[in-house]
Amino acid sequence: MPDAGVTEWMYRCLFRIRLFEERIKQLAADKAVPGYLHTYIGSEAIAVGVMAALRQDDWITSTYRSHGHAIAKNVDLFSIAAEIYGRVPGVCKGRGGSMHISDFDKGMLGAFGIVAAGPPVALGAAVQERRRGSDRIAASFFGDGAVHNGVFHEAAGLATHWNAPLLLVCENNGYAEATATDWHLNTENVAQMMGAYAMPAQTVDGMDMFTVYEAASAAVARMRAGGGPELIEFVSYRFSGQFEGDRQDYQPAEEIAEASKRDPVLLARQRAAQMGLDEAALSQLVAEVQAEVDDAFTRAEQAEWPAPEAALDDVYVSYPKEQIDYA
Amino acid sequence: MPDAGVTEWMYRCLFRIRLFEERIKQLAADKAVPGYLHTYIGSEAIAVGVMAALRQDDWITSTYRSHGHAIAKNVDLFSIAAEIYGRVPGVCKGRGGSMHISDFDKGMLGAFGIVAAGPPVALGAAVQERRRGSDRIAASFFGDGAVHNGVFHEAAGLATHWNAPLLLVCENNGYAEATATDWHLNTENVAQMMGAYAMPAQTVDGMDMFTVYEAASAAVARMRAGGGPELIEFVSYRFSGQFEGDRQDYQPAEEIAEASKRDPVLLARQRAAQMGLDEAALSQLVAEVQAEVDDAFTRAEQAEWPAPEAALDDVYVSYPKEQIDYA
Amino acid sequence: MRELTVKDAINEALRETMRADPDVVLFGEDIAGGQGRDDYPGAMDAWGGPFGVTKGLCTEFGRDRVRDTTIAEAGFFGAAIGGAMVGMRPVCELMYADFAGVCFDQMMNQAAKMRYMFGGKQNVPMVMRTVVGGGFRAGAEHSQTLYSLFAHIPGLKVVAPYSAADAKGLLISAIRDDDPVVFFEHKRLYMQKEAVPEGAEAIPLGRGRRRREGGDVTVIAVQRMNLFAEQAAAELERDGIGVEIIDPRTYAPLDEEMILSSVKKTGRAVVVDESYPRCSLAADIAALIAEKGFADLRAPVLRVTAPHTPVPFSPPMEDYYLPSPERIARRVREAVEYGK
Amino acid sequence: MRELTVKDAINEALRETMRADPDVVLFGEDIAGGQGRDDYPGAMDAWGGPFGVTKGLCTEFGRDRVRDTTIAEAGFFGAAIGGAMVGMRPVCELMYADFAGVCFDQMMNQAAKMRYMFGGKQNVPMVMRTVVGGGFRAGAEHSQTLYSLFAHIPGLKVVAPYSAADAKGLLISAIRDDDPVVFFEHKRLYMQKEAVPEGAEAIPLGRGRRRREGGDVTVIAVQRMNLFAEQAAAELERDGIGVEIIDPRTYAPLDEEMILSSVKKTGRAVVVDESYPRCSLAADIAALIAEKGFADLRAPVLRVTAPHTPVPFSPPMEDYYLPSPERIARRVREAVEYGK
Ligand SMILES: Cc1ncc(C[n+]2csc(CCOP(=O)(O)OP(=O)(O)O)c2C)c(N)n1
Ligand SMILES: Cc1ncc(C[n+]2csc(CCOP(=O)(O)OP(=O)(O)O)c2C)c(N)n1
Ligand SMILES: [Mg+2]
Ligand SMILES: [Mg+2]
Repeated sequence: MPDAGVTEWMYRCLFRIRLFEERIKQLAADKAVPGYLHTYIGSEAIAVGVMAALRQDDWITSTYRSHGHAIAKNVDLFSIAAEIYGRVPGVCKGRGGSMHISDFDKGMLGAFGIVAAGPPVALGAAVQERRRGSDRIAASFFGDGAVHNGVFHEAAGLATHWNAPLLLVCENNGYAEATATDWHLNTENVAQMMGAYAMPAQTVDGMDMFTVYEAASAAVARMRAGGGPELIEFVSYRFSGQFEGDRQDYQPAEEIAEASKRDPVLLARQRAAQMGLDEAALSQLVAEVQAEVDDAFTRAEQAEWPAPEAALDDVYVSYPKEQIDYA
Repeated sequence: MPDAGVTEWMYRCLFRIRLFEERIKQLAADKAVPGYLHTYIGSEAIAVGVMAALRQDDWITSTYRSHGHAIAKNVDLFSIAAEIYGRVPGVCKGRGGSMHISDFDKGMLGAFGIVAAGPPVALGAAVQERRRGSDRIAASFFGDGAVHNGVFHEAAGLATHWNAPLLLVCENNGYAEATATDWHLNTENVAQMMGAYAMPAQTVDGMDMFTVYEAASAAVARMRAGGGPELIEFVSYRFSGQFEGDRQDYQPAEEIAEASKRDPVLLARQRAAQMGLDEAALSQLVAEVQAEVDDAFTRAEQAEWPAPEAALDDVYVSYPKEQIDYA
Repeated sequence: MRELTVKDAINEALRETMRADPDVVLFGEDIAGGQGRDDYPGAMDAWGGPFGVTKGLCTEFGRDRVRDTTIAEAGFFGAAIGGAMVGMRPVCELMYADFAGVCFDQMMNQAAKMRYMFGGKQNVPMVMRTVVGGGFRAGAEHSQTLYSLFAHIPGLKVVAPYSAADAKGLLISAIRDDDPVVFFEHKRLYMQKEAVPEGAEAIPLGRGRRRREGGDVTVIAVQRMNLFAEQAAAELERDGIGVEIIDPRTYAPLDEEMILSSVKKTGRAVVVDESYPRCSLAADIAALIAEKGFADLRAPVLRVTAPHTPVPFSPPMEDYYLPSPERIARRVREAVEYGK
Repeated sequence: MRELTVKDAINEALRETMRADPDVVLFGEDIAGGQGRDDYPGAMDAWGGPFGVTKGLCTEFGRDRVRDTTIAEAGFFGAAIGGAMVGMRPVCELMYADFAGVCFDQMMNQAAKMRYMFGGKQNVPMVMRTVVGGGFRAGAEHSQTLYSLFAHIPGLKVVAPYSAADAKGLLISAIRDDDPVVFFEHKRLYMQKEAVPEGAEAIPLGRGRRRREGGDVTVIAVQRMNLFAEQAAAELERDGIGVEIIDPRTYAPLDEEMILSSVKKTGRAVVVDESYPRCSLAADIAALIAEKGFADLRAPVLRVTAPHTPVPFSPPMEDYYLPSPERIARRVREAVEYGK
């Protein structure tokens, strides 16, 4: 079980993600922000539990569904909101947007728009850290749909081969876009697939952040001690659509209702007392987080727009400027 | 067990491949033919046994190591030899060469230079045949090294998903180029990997052509009756180098000696009597095949060279000629 | 004639060819949607792809012919190629052209080369449909055009329609064509309307469309750039500059004759392509003019393209990044004023 | 100065940079060879890649730094990218450029875009080494050049040396460079010799090399085409035609100044590239000249490229397919006679 400090961080983080994403849904409905928006609602416990088991200096890769991972990696809420708005103080200077929220300084290698692009990248970081003698590990977050992509298999095979400290975090949220996971998988679950790589793998509840934390901590401890890769499939549910605007016509109402009974926020609230957070403490924490989120968005909304010409920066470390700008 | 007719064809075919490839090795040593040459020596029983279990109108995909598959698919020896020489009567009109021996009219979809390119192509043919109500199946031949490539995994996953009549024939010949299979596999064998796709799979001796035939026949029968995909890993040995010119410095002498005791031709000879072929009949058959092979190469060597401008043909079914030729 | 959006025109082209030929089969991710929930009303065809282009086809033709796939592009593109050789006419959707890198080998080394490499005995009559283009605030991995990656490869045909009628007629040709065809759809054009003929009227590949007559400068515009070229031309006309706009529509083969004869008339050419500048269609067409139209040229062959950078997300940067009517007009004026 | 083959020059560049920097790590298939048989004498370094270019490096630096991989290009290229961001300087071998399609996403969407897309905080200092070129009777899937697929993508640097000294000096720069670099090696040039300086002398990326002075026509030759251009130039000289040969050596960035100043002098340009013609480097460079060098042009910008077909296997067809000194000479004469 996490100590008091970690526990409090986990609660804060869980609400940060949920309240942040609820604001995003509102902004999407109001068409107040540009671009595609993929919210993390339903999988918060995964990012929170795994990140609590990792150190700030461990590496992760994320996906187009990147808000939750970034928040749990302690990327400042304002810089995430500002990025989604496409403003200068955005974590990517407004060049990435919602699908690419990634802060290298906080241990994020990238947030990829290409399904399954992350695992090999995280693998490489894990290999380099180990060959240098560091005990940093790398965790790659990806969805249930990504396991059909060849790149995932290549990364898994090489990870075993190189005994790399790579934690493969599969977020099984029940759907890959408008396709049900129980239909797209050939196996009972994702964990069963890893026999192909002689890789330890397990399927774990992804709704309770403490269960996630326990499973991730055990794997991380093994890796810090020189162990190799492991896959953990965390089972959650995608309460929102694939992206904001998806009408979810294919998600049965009963299914959603059933899943809501184990909503990660609900479960966390139920365990709060047992974890040493009484009603008062919890509502105070939630109020603080709400204020934090409100402040982040208020400032983001007012943050300055990038200069058009900023589109020409940061392509290369060094390159003749006149061969970038053809205007 | 195959009937007498099939048995005789199998012996003929086995010797056709072996004697053909021995000639190729000679020509390579003499630098008498252009291009890369990958011989099939050591895996003949696989092509022979599988093709004996297939019908002429079933589809296959091959690789850069294509001679044996083409011969076993009853592609005329002369047209194969002529292709290797780059001559007009070559099966690909001299456009493909040794790595791309493929005769569509004989049921070959292609012989690919890209590792693991074949399985998805064979899969598509299998899907189309079944949706049309035909009982034709498709078999894809590939090596042990190919199982690490993502495309192989994507094809395997889709094959199960579509319950396609696809026979995945893994030729485990002990090496992927200069890399030993016992090193590159993460699992005991390739068959173990297929749990990831809930696909039936087995590891079978690939040196005895009748054992191969039995295993393949059972799988084919299942598929003709509406069954789905299956992988069979046939264990053989690569007696030649990866390609002609490879000095094989990494293949221990004892290992080669050990494997030679189960050379597919040796085993076939040992079983000849039991299969109803006495000494005389066998040596007569071998003599006939030798004559066939000699004749194929003699004619190929003398066959006409393509006109240089033939390089411009067959790119498209229809395209403006002046946009092909920029000379 | 009734007007249709580009999106509906494409849907109609698919529907009509599928009715006519049972071997036309669609592959793609959520091109129908709802797989695994067919018993739930509204699940099937919930999507029709992210833009709803194929919506309704699964309801009419069923899951055998409208195949939602797993996220395994190399696998299902390879399968489409294999199917195509034995009688299928697959239409494969790559959800965004930006994903080309995960299945490029199938298009470059298999679809494009098999007929040639194996001696001309087999064809690969498949279509790859894919979505391109910026201006959607979709960022660096959902906004690229990448036309030239495919136009570079012999064995592929390349189509990139601008208008609804062209989209329908050219897609019909692409599906009926016996060669592999890459068919680009621009996400910012899906809602553009045009009068579209009923029925399966094919528009032959390899013929451009002169969208505007003019005597001073020829503007060759790639796909969505026709919209901006039109706006620039209208403004320039007020200053008495006559712009002739040519939409090549297909890029392999390319209607060289239409381009060159227009340049013969105007003596000036500006090529507009929202792609990256290097080795792009813009460079390809400019090089064609510099070689075969040189004698007619009275000014340098100018290009309007994106800068040599990935596509930025933030609106002010993306608007600056994409060619604009203003930039096109500026280049046209440059061409006209050259040497004066 | 001692002479080295291109192959040995590349091996030396790798060896010297690996000695200087323990974070330089090689990935590739059988770049050493013998994995799984290290106990067997002669197994390690049995290959050094199919052309022996990396031979001996594993014996000196060990399996941790010279990593034979499985046939999983997308996997190990992705890993190289991840490693590069956290301190590694990976040099990844793609055995033949023809295989680019199986790992193109890693180069196009990750290596090339990450620095930009994520706001400039991280770099991807990796090198992709790969083998290109025809004339080896290797057929349609082991002979392509494919330079332009990579030159099209902003974020990548592209190098394609012709000579041994250039190969060594440019590879040293590529490995030390903080951006992703695609380094093309031509299989038909590996045995070409040139005097090569000892020690780690870097040649900066982005600077061309004038290989021959001449006043009548500028020939811009890509990689191996410098050999043929030289032969053509020698023949043309006998007829009093002075050919200036420029080897750009790197294509992103491109030494535009050297090309344009030469064209300013000669007024005529022929671009020679053995690649497919459409959207190729030849088209790119021709378009550059037609735009920025137009005022100097006295003749059309001509190109000598392969035809728009895959690479055929059979020698007579492949010899016809590849640009030849004769075809280059013919084009140069065309340029000289133009307008006369
Ligand atoms: C290679 C590739 N193919 C397709 C897509 C389009 N796409 C984006 S998200 C997605 C579904 C992914 O589902 P899953 O892996 O379960 O992740 P989730 O969105 O549920 O978190 C698809 C198909 C893509 N981005 N990349
Ligand atoms: C995608 C790809 N990567 C690398 C290669 C180079 N290559 C050709 S054969 C080969 C080894 C294949 O080994 P295996 O699959 O065991 O087949 P075998 O040659 O032993 O029959 C490799 C790496 C290739 N052709 N394609
Ligand atoms: Mg999912
Ligand atoms: Mg093998």
